[in-house]
Amino acid sequence: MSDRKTLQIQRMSAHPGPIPGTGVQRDVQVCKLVDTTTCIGCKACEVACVEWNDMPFGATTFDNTYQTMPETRWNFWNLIKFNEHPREDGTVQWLMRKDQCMHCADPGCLAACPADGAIVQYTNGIVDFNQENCIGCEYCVSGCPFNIPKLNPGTKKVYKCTLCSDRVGEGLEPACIKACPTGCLKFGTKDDMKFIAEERAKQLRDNFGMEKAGVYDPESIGGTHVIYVLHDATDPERYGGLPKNPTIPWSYTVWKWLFKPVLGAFALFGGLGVLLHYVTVGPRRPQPEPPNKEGTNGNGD
Amino acid sequence: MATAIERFDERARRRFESLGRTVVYVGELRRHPVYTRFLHWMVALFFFLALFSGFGIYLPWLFRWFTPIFGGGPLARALHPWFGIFCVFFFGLQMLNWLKPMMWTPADTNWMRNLRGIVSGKEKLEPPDTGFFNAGQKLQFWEIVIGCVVFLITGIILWAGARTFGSTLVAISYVLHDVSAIVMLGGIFVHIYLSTIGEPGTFQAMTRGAVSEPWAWTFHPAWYREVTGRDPRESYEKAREETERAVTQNPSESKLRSK
Amino acid sequence: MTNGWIDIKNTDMMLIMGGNPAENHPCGFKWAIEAKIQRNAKTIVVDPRLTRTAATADLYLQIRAGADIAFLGGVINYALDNNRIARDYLVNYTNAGFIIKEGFKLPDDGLYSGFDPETKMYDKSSWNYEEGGDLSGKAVLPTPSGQNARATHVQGSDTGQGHQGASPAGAKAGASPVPLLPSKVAFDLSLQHPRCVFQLLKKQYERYTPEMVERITGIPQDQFLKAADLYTSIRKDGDMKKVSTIIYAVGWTQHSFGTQIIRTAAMLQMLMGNVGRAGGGVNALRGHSNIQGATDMAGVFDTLPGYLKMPNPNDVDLATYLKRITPISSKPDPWNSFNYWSNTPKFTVSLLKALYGPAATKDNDWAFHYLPKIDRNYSWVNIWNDMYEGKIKGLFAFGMNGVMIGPDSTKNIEALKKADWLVVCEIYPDETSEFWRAPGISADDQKKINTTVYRLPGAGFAEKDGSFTNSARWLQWKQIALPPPGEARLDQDILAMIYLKVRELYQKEGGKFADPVLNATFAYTNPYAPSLAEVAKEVSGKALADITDPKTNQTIKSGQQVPGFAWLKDDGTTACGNWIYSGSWTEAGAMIQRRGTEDPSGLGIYPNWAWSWPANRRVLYNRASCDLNGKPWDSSRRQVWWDEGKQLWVGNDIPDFKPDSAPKDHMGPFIMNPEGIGRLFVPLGGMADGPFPEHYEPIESPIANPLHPNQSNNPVVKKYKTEFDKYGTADQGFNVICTTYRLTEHYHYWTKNNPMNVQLVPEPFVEVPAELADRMGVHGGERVKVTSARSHYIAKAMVTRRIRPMKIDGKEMFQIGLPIHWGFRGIAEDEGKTAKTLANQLTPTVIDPNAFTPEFKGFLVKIEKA
Amino acid sequence: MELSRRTFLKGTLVGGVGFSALGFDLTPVYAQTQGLKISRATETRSTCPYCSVSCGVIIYTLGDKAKNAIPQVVHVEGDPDHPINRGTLCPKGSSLEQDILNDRRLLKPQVRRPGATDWEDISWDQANAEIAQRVKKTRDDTFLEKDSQGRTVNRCEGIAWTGGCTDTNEFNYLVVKSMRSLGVCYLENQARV
Repeated sequence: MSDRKTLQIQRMSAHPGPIPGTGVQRDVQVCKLVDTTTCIGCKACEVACVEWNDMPFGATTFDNTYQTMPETRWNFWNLIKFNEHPREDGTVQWLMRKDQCMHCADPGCLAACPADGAIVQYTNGIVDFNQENCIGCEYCVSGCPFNIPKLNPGTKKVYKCTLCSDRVGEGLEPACIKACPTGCLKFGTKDDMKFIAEERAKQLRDNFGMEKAGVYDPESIGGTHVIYVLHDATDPERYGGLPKNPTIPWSYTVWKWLFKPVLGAFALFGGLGVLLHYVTVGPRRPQPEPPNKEGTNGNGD
Repeated sequence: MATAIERFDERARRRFESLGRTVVYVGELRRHPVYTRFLHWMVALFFFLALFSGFGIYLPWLFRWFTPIFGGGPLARALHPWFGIFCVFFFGLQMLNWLKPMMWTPADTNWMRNLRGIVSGKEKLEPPDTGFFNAGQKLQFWEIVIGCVVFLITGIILWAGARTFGSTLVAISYVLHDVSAIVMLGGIFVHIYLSTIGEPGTFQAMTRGAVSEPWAWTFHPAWYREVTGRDPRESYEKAREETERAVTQNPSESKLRSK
Repeated sequence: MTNGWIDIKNTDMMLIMGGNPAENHPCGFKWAIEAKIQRNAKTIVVDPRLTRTAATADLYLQIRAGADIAFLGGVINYALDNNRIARDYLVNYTNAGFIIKEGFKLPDDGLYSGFDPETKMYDKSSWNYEEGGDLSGKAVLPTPSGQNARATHVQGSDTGQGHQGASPAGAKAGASPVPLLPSKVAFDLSLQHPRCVFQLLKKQYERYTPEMVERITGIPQDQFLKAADLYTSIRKDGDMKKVSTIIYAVGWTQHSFGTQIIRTAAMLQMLMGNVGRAGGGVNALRGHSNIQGATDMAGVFDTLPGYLKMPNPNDVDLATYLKRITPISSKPDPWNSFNYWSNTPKFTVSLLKALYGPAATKDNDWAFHYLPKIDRNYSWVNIWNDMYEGKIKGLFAFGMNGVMIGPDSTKNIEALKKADWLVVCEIYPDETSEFWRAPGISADDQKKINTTVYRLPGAGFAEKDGSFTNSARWLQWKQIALPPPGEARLDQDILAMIYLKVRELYQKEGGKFADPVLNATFAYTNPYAPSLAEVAKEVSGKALADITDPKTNQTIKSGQQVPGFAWLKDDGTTACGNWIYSGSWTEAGAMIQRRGTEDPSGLGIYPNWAWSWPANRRVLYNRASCDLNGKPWDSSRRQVWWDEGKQLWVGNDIPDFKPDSAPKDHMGPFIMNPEGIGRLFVPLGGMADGPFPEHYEPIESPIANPLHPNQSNNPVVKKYKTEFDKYGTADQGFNVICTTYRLTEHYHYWTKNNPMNVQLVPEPFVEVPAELADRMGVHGGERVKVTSARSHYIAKAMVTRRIRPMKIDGKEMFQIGLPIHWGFRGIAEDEGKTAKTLANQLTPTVIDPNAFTPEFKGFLVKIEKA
Repeated sequence: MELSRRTFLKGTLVGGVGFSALGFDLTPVYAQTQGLKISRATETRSTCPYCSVSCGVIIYTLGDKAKNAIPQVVHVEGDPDHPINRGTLCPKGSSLEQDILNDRRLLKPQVRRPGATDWEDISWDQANAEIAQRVKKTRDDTFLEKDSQGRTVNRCEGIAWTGGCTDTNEFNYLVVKSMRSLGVCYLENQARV
């Protein structure tokens, strides 16, 4: 049987050995482009996601906004964030941004995850959760700079956008991409998306008077496989808390791959130490002990 | 404050004493009352539950095999905080129970100076001013106290998660929680060793609650003096002479008695 | 739509007004986005709210609901003042140069000439062209009167596209001879004659100054000028290369002057030469999957299929009827007019043959007498009014939730209480079928309601085949995916079952005028389960005898499908259920099932995908995309052109024109008008309320019309008179302007049954400007009560800065908006999460005098904390 | 539900619990190997019933049309060939699966009798017989052959028809044919409003 698989793995959470998919097969880097300047907040992507993934419906309540819910849920991976941004002239700019897993090149969730193989990154860049290996510790939740993974309290496992890895693995585009009515969502290779995004940003600067238009593809996490075109790239925070410089707490990497094993070994050495003590020095008994057979320095009995 | 705690502990001890028994045979001393023993084993139980469920979270690739005991990784993860809470709860009671005997004294400083001799086995007897607990025990006790505080705070932060406390705090807590566990784990190895094969005769202190007089004058001479009124050194010398005499008369008998 | 969905991508400029396509037609709106990206097209959105469409706009203006004519009139004024007009187009393709009769008066006081305050109707005889010849440069000469002109017949309402358009029902009985259009129209191609349409138009709209626009619309002058400048910038110095489009929806139609708003837009597009061109046109975005088809197929009282007019009692026989409804061309003598409606008799007789088959014979006037003859308004609001007054005993509601739709839902519920029977065919439990247990009707009250209600489970879209006609006039067939659930049946089976049972009763028992009931053709293979494919073939038309085209000698054998409406005959040898759909299912197969994905021109024409009426033409009046010589105005967007070699009109689209009429013949591109040209001025009976649009206030308005305070409202609009028909004023405390709309997450009253959509927007809400909320002390999420003169509505407040306070005629005013999607049956409703009030309980019973559409937009309310 | 579709290669998954204690290179996760949930479902091309854009939709139904498989919708997605929507759908079109498969659907004919406070079930035959009789009676009672001026009008003014927005052209034609033949004048449709 060939090693050929639709999606090969290049990174795996908390996995100590070599990763099975590295270097065995060529692959393109896939990428989702979200042009917030042509997003109409219609939520087709939200529905397409729930429908494709057959996720159960949940209750929502009116919260003085068009936004479906405050943040993504374990069964709602894709959420348009609506923000009314006041302009200087008193008018309002109504911003809509599709919020979902960014499929970071350097995923914080994967860095934080202690469970072997629960989070993987395929060679095409998709970051996927394998719930079978997930232990529900939610470290990924804190490791994610975008507040994306969410725990299902029923199964006690964490879920998030898969970038429709099942569809992409079969050569299809993700469900949200396909549905998007205005084409503000696009899907292709990272290079192509980057090119289209930069062209669009330039068009916005040159022809639509948006001097600050730009592309969001944060370097601080090695870039993402979901990139945005923003009206104002200098202030991504206004789009419902898109971090300007997303970071992964260093402690995850250092702790997990350096101190964890070292200190673990240290604890084991504690066990080893007492064993050696017993073997070399021997137990301390209540005194007086019975005298040795042959003086004080012998071998017991 | 202290008196309130004492009153509380005293009541608890009396109550537990009426539920269980501590039999002290001739030649033995009452070491730990039922209440103390109960708390100890509760702490031990939940500590190990927390420890083993925690292993599955700490390094799943290595300790995944622990998790089926708890019904799989996610359930282990879900139970772990509860184990921790109970462990800390019982240890908290133990702490109140032991607050006084665990206070640091000049004798403990003295004990620490002799540490090398004690560990190497050269000093057969502990320093004569070693009381109910020696400095090593006290150190471990206070390490556990600190550890429990760290566990509790970081554990709650981890439990509530990044959405309540922010990911930075969670990330820091994650490290502290693990460090605390590692340190405590190291201590537990020593504790178990010393309370079992490392110092024979100790284990019964936490089971039956009584220890032999030789154990007492060997490891906690000051306590021996306190409860018997006798001088530990004298008692030891007397016993040694008796033993030697017995060996010359009947070598096979001496073994039984020393136990 | 004159154009099509994909065609929007060809535009350079969009004015989106009276519609919210991003929310209500998201997948069509992609082509607007495409124009932005591919052509740097600009978007201007004018709406009472900052909608999701407005969020993507280059320029957004907040307008007062119902002030649209003032805005558009202002833009017309701006275009005229700044020479942003298409002069050649105007002169040759519109009636700009036509001379209007003496005696015609512009509405400086709010009234055109001929108003009769008694009947509240116009005598339109002065709204006519002057008969005569070329008066170019002879402006001062007196013109002969048109009294003894050779008479032609009145051409009715807008005929091209047929959206919601219809003329008022029949002429008044026994009135004096109907005035007619002159066959030779006097004209002045220099556009200087003081009574030429162009000069009248200028005079009409020079009153719509930026100051006046600001007073009426609430749009500050500088913003208005910015928009007017931007929109007309494509016609700077008369350059014809660029093109702009106007996109609208029910935000325009649902007013007591709705048709006139659309006419204003059409006039602006004519002035700028945008009609007929790729990326141009006036584009109505219809709100439902097949209301275009329903209009085409005469699902409305005043037409027969293919926009043939309903007969009236004066049409004593077919000849009289045909004489009345068949127009004769009316144009400047040197020009030509195709006057396609001259074929009306062929379409009519073919329709009668399709309806009544062998029972329609030459001897019985093709069974013309089978058709009911109407002489009054039987439209939507009248159904409920007349049912309330006891005239209507039984109602069929097939997929139509009249209680929710309103207007004044309370009145509709009261009307249903008075009916004997109601037959509802639905797929979900709806408010209409359960009107008898609407909120507020106790069990005791229910016992007093004697209406028998049958609720029949129908089939959903996926369970039926058949065709829909989209907004771009494309007919597309859909396939059956699965059978209906449970005992539910296909709608056509239910209709056939009932109809054939009634026929059976007439056969057995006889009854009043049983002939049409007995003789309507129902000769489908299984009449009880009519195959929609067979029906579609009947609609497209077939030959009943061998017919031969004398020009080509091509013969269609008896029984064969006809290739198109050009083959229809008025001698009974063809049968066609709807002439404009003729050619949709030919001998070559179902054109409406075609799936050709090629688009050679790149203009988004897709000539082999499905089929569009008429004759698969994708852009109407596309002759106007070329200059007088037949060359496209823009060589990069070539739709059709004159091929000198072939002596034919050819192109990427099918020419909507007489194919062999050479440019030198000067045939007008607007072939459905008897003049052949576009009407800036609508003569005679075309419009009920004026040949030019004039701004009138909504029936419920907070101000007196600044143009003419003494004639504030549309003078021909009549109010209804039952005790439920109440109209509020600002004096009574109704001082907030309210508008209703749909959300992109919901579809009318269906998706309240869909858990997915309910999750997206779970509860009803009212959009309230933040400043108003502050004044009321209301925070977002708190309940508010909105009260109109008719009823109240309770929902949570959405406090937003996307609607801002406005200055209307100097007074500060607020607008609020409410989505219409919640009733008293639905997921949220049944879970008790809503107040079970209906948005349309608030709306007034008043209708547009031309299209009879109710005024759902821009009525008055008061709002308070609930 | 999530896992059922994204099943990973089981053979190498977790290489056995016992061994994992020893640890390394257990290659617990490979690539996906299972196909799409719709890969063998029946595809039917249809048109979205909501707005007038007329998006092409593909309805995926259970089974391959074998006689014993009862079709039920499993997924709905845009038709990528359709020139207008090119595979896209709005939030309403995207949720069409729940419109077709919906537990609120009406499944039986019902009647509400005069004065009743609830529905009762009725057979199709009974409903049809009653409706037809009412139609005939109403028509015969209200039919106007000549107006006050003696002109033939042949109007049935006691019956009104209101048609829905999603009725097909063919259905609408049958409505015109049957209702106009009955003489119905109050013939209206969602198209008006």
